[in-house]
Amino acid sequence: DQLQLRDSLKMYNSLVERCFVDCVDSFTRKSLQKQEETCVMRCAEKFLKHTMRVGMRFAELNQNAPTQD
Amino acid sequence: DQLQLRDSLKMYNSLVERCFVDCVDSFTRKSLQKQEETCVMRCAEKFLKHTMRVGMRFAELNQNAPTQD
Amino acid sequence: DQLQLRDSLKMYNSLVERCFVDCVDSFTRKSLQKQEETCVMRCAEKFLKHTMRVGMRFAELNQNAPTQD
Amino acid sequence: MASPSPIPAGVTKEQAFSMAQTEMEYRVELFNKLAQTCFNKCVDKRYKEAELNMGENSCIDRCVSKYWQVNGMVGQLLSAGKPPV
Amino acid sequence: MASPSPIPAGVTKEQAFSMAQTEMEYRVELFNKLAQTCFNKCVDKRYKEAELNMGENSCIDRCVSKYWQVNGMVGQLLSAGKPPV
Amino acid sequence: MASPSPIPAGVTKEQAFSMAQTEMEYRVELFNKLAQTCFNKCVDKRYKEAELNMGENSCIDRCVSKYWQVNGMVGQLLSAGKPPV
Repeated sequence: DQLQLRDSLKMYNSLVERCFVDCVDSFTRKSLQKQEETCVMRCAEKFLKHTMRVGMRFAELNQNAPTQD
Repeated sequence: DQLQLRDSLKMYNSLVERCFVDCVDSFTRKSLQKQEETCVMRCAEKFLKHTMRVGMRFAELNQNAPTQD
Repeated sequence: DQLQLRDSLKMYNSLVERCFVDCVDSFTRKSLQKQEETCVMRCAEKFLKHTMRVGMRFAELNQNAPTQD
Repeated sequence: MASPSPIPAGVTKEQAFSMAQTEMEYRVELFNKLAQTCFNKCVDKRYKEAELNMGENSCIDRCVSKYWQVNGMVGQLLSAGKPPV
Repeated sequence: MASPSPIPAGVTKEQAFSMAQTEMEYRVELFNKLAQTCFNKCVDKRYKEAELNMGENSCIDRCVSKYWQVNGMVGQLLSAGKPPV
Repeated sequence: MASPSPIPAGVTKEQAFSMAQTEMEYRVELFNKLAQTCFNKCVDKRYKEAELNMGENSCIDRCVSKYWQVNGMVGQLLSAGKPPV
């Protein structure tokens, strides 16, 4: 479960990086602007929902693992 | 050799990711189409041959390591 | 500090990769050309200065950590 | 074909544990790459809303399915070419 | 909100050490991603000179500050949605 | 200049082992990055055939050689600027 913690921290860092890259492009101020914040929140929520969905599908495939396709 | 196993698994995952990204772009069905399969197989073979060639060159350079360039 | 060594090696590898990708694009010879060498040196120096600056800012933020923004 | 190597007979408990850990790291990395890749292929990056829409959801399901197939194909190619690791 | 999880009470010394190491790995990765990302956003890739110019320097400072804020926002979102890890 | 740091004298066996492992991880990562980068620079991504053609092969050889040189240059720059790690 130490491994699991490490993984979730890795996922966390990837999420932050992705949402920052996709949402923040102006560096004329040092604070996030309103629309950047909105973008980051949506990005993060979307990514979490995506990850949960992928997790479900992935678990299904792993159960029927020995033979697939 | 545990380390080696881990590396080859890492290489394996990178290979899968690369060939998927380069060859699969349509998501109207849940199964690979014929031309996607062909592309994946060629991609994988090409990447393996590439890796072997790089490995040979890399080994040569490592042997003459102390001074190079 | 073993961890630190490993990190600095990781950083080193990323630096080499970045400067190679950004500066080397011709493969008609097996040796670096003069302008490629210049580009690599500037890239490496710039990246190191960048990393030091980011490190300073990062340390400041970590000190005021509990509350930010 | 998903798992790259079954644990061979006659290994010590320590080795088995270490192998199981490696196997798990492999699965975690597979999952992470799959998740990142399918997000790139399927999700609109303008983030107009916080929900995944129907098109994105079905794209994700198919993407996972296809990624899994590619994973299996590459596994077969590797195990055909040379003895298991 | 920068650190994702405080060390809970009642853990063994070994566990605490292991957690501290994981925490540190997390910070190192955060730093590395931040550094790479801000380099991509702020630095001119033509490398006409070896120095960072004034525009690049102030872009870097703001980039670090904004990245830190995004890190905090995501931390809050995650800790709001579910119990700490 | 390829290896970033020789093992200094007067270290325990455990430390030496740990260093050797770190050194090896470094080489593995160097190799992986080199392989990925040269594939990107040299190989046609349309995958019209499963073989590397002559142009790709000679591009790969030169790419490896140049990557190695860049690795050496960066090593020299770092060891010139500050004492070895």
